[in-house]
Amino acid sequence: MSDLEQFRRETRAWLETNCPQSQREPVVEFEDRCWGGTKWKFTSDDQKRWLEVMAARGWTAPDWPAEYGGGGLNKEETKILREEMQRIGARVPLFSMGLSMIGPALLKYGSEALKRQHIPNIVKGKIWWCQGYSEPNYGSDLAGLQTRAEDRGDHFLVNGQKVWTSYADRADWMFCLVRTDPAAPKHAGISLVLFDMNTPGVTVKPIRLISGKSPFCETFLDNVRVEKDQLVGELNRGWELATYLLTHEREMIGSIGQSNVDARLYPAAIAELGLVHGQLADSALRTDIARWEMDHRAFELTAERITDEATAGHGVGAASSMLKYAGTEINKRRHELLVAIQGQRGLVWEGDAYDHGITATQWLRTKGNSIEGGTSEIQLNIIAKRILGLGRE
Amino acid sequence: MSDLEQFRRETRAWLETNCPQSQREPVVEFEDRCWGGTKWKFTSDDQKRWLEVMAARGWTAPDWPAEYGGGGLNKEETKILREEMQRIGARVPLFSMGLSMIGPALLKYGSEALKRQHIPNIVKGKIWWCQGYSEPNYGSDLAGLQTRAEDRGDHFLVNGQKVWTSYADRADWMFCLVRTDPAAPKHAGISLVLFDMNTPGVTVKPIRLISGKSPFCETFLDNVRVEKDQLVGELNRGWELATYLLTHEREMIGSIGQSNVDARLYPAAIAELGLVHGQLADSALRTDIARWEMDHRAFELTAERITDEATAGHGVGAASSMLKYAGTEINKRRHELLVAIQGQRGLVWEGDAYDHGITATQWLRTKGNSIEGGTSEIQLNIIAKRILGLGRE
Amino acid sequence: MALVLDEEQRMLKDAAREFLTANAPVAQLRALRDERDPLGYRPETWRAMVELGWSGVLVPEAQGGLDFGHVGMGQISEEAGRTLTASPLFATAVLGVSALVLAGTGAQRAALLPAIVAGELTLALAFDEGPRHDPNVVATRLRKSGSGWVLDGAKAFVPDGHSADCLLVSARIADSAQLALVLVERAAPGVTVERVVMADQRNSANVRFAGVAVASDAVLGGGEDAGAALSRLADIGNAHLAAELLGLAQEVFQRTVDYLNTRKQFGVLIGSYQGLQHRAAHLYSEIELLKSLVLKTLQALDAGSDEVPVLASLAKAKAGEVATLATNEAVQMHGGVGMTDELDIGFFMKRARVAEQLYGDHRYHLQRYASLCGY
Amino acid sequence: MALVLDEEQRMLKDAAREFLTANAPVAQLRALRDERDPLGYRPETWRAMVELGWSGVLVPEAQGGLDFGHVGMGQISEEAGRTLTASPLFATAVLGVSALVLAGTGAQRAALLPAIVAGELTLALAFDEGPRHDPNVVATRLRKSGSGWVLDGAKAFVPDGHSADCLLVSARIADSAQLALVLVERAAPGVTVERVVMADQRNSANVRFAGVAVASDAVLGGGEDAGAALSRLADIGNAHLAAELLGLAQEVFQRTVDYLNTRKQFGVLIGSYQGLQHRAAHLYSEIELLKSLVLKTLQALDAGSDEVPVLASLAKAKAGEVATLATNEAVQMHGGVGMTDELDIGFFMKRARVAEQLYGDHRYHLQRYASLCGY
Repeated sequence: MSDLEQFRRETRAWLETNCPQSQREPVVEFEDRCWGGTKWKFTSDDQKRWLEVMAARGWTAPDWPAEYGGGGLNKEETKILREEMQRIGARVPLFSMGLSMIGPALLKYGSEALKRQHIPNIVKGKIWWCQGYSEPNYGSDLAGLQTRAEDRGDHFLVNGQKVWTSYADRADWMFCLVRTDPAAPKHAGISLVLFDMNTPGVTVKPIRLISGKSPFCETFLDNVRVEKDQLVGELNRGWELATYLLTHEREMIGSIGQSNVDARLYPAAIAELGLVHGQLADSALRTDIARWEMDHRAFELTAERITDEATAGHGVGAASSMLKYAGTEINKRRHELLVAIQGQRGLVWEGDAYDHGITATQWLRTKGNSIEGGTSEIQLNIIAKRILGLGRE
Repeated sequence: MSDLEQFRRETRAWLETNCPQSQREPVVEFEDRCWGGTKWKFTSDDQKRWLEVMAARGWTAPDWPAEYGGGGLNKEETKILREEMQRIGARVPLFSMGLSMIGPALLKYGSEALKRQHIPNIVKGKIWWCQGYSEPNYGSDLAGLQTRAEDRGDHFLVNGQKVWTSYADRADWMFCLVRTDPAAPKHAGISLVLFDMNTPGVTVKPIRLISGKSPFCETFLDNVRVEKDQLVGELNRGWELATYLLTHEREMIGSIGQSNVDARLYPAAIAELGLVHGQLADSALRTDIARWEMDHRAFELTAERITDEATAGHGVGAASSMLKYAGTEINKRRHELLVAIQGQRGLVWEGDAYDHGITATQWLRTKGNSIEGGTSEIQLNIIAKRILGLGRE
Repeated sequence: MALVLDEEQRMLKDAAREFLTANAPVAQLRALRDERDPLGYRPETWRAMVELGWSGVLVPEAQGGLDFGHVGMGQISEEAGRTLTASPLFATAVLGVSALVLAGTGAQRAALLPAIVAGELTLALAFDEGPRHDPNVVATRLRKSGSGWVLDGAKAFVPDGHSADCLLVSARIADSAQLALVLVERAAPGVTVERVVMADQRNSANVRFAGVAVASDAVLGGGEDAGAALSRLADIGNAHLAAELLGLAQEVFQRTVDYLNTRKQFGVLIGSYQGLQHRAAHLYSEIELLKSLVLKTLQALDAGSDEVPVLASLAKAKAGEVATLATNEAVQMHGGVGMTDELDIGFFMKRARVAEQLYGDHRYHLQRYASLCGY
Repeated sequence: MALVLDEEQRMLKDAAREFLTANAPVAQLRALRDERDPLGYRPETWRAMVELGWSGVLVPEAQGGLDFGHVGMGQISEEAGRTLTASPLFATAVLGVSALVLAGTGAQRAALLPAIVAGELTLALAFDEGPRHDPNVVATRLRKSGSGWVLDGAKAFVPDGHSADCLLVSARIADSAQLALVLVERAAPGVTVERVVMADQRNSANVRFAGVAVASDAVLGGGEDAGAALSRLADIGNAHLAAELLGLAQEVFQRTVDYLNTRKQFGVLIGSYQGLQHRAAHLYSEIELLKSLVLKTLQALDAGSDEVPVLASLAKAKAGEVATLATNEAVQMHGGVGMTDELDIGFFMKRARVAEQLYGDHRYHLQRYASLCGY
């Protein structure tokens, strides 16, 4: 038996023993997926135990180095672990921006001390991280950010305002882009720093969206003291990190359309409208649904193809912009169609009988997909310039 | 009886007497509509007679001043003449760029001598005019044109190349934009001049389009002598005239979709596909046709509304760009749908049994609608800047 | 007929804009929402509208109205679309009045129209029975009982259904193919009204009728088939919804253009980016096309033209598509702030979709148009 | 299965591009048109393709083929889409071979496939009977006559129908619901072939069969129902048309991008205008989506997956839409010169529409997809 077969067999057995039955149920509520952090309230002992046993093996971050608490698995082993988890429907034990964003950035750019301080806590789900990027007047033009970090010898003094910091009200720490050299060209004076959200001077105010309550906040930074050793990478070289992080975020948002177990629209449409002569009663809607399903399938396959091409070593770069653009536009169309399928019922805002307006709120929420993490226009600019080489004199 | 009622009665009687029956038949072939000029071959004695009797009254140009041979009618009378002609299905006796473009420009900007020289001939259909605007490297950027007109005392010496001069091979005279001051800013050094196509140095070469033979030509100007008295308006102020003429051209092209007597698509679709349960067999095509008919009707009504608003004295300016943009895009869609309705049959290129590929050639020809007379992109720029005021700092 | 407003219509439009902007701007709808107002509109705003004569724009002069026609009323609908004003205007002054004019007997009109004009009576048309418009589905039954009638059934998503004084209910007459329109007091025994809060924060209600007694004189037209009247009522509703959506699209577009001319990114106005310019110019063109269809449809209603059904469907279909595009572009071009509740943009988007769904979305009307043309 | 080409498939693709670019570029199609070539392709080009083994890519090794599968063949189809190469590749090497593999008896395969591999036999599938694809309409009849059969009927717009040596004709067996595929020599008595010159300058023909004698061994599969094989043949045809349209779209897009990076107006490259940039980037994204559907469909064919019908329809539908967009944008972005015959752009547009219409346009396939899914 090969090592990998051996690994699969052991993993399967271990999961069978250690994954509680309740953690094999599909995720329904937000809290069903553990985000960790000091303020996290476990929904059950099972959820807590599942996190702990997985974290103990480093399998919350299976391919991170074991020396910082990660699983230390190679690519093939990581894939096997994922497959075996999927086989039994195991929930991911931990889901966080620590794992998806700042963790990878720290591993790539962080000092040894920063890795030792933060990575083990990310793996164990001890700390909930949030991001401090956008500012009121600098959304698409992120590099124009104005939040100042003044050098005060052993620390920075940070002043400014961040918007769209998701879950800032539940987070423990922020990774935050700040301007450390106001005199430099705008891309050259930016740094990435980390600080505890309990630091005096940090105030958080939730943002209400058109879809209702949201995890997004405005975060006001008023003379916030940030220790020098919490600078990630080099001073004034934060834009490189920001780009790295944005690519990760783009991929996360672009894959929104993929996360649904069953994204097909036609079963709902049949249930709602019925068939006439074997066809959906509304033939125009039928065509629109079929066209959406065509594009959705094409998108899923494209995400798969690009991964496979990368694995095979001949992928194109900058694919994340295309995926982000296409994925979010397709997801917006999906929710427009869900509303159309349900008619007035899909536009109900309140009421037990109507699932508390979930169709309408989700529909409205998706409008932000093509704005957050770089607007569709920004992605199209990137494709036009970086991939197609347009407009270079 | 009011004067206008009297006019209507007399006009009706006169038309009844003077309009030959053959000239009341719908226009089918290109030659059914008389374009005039020295090379014109009348399709029949009727066509010739109809032109002559109408031109004698100035009714080829009913609202032009009588002193230059026009009809001298006021707005109401002109409208009545149009209505009475439509009532009996009378063809326009003359259709030309002389009437629609250079004539109005001469009346507005031309010297008294130029008017006396050219307007009566336009009214009588003696001269076929063509336009010399675009150049190989200056299409959208018309003002960049490079055809030079050198001042040689009593005349200009013109050198350069024009493209998209329609019917240059049949035309008698050209109205032509030339650069008379190469040192001036590009809009400031342009003039409009007139010359006989028989002048030595003028060479015409037809352009073949993707749709096959075309009326468009390249025109090469090689030391062409143009008399100074053939300058229209002031020297170096030709851009104003060009703009005036472009607006006229835009309106003409934008109204292409309107010229069809019956533009509805569904009768052809029913004939081709048949009905199932009372609906077109291809339900996706059915929706596309309905959407096209919606937009086409909306476009026709909009052209009507804008005319009515102008008549009522409270129209917006710059409507011609919107009409040109919308009209040409809608017409392109129309022909895509005609091909879709006919399937392979709509893509036949040759053959008696298939009407000599008329569906395919017309479809391909319409692709140029959104390019000629200012591209759709240029029209959108004009709307964005002039109507919406976008991008002004 | 020229496709322009006459002098009186223009004055009415200007007055409507002035009044609504000053007295019932989007902020009013926001306040109604934030206060979770149970009525869903401001009675004092409605009172002022009544004083301006708007409740009687479609009412014949004989019953104290202005008899100003649908083109006139349509200008108010359009302006109310700009301000997203919630009021009984649509349910009572457009649909309620039209139902009585189309289907009422002389006595019924004489009894009810003056009360509407005076602002003493509000109505709601209880028409559809499911979440998607389908005029063919009328399961609600009206059966003879003694000298009167009895009504049984249910209606869904009735605009103003929970606030109107009386409901105008479509029903099938038992043992016949005939349709009737009957007047039922909302508070009558056997009527159950459940308010549904919609995304656009307007009134909507599900209503059930269980053995509701209906007097003979409460059956519009005395029991003559109301099928044609109901069909025309839907056309009227759609014409005014199209007018409302036209106003809504123009307003949200104007706000977007203003934002493009204010907001800077990368050191320049975002309105200077050609990518956005072309989309804005396209949307402008779409709105211009819609304007013409709406005006033509309103004129056709006043002229009693045969083209009303075709035009109403074209206008509503185009209105639905244009308002969807306008609101989607508005959020996208506003970027992050467009997603916040703090800005009004979201209110336009929510109202646009509800108004589109009411009495048929663009797909429904494109298909209805095709069917009307025989294909 | 990973959505990437394996090493062999990549090599085949590279070789195909190299050969076609050098030996059968768009200029060849232009020359065939200008010369009004009666055959419609260059025999020497086909001969060279045969020597490269392309006629046998789908032929089992037992019959002398490469047995390289649809993914391999699809790479050639895609590259031939880039160069718009006219040849018997599609009608003979894709459809003809597939028909024999799917429906032929052992003896038929043994007799015919080696001849195809050797370039000695060309075929044409005579399938549709009207200008729009409709597999349900098969009025052509095959009836028993002595020891053989007799064929009567007509087929429309048969690709290569006027040049192929033999026609593969679908027919309904008289007095049954069963379908058959029969092999008929083009020159056989009773066969009338009328060439139709299409906009894309490819071969197409209307063919009539009047009492054509068909020997027993010319009926594929000996008369077993060919319904399933015909359905799969259409899927195969559509998969390769989708691959061809993918190649076409990529090539015309690349030419457009090159033009945007070359042509100046108002003193700057037109590719620097964001309005055009965003449209080009959108088209890029669409082409990427199409790529994945095409590859997945070709893989499904090789794997004999149940998903073949669904995927073939999705791929063809998307290919039709993307190629239409790509060619429309190409002409528009090239401006005036894009309208001239001097540039090749028009050839791409013409071929795109004909290939889309063949075996169903995007509307047909969206609806077929919905029906296959049960809605």
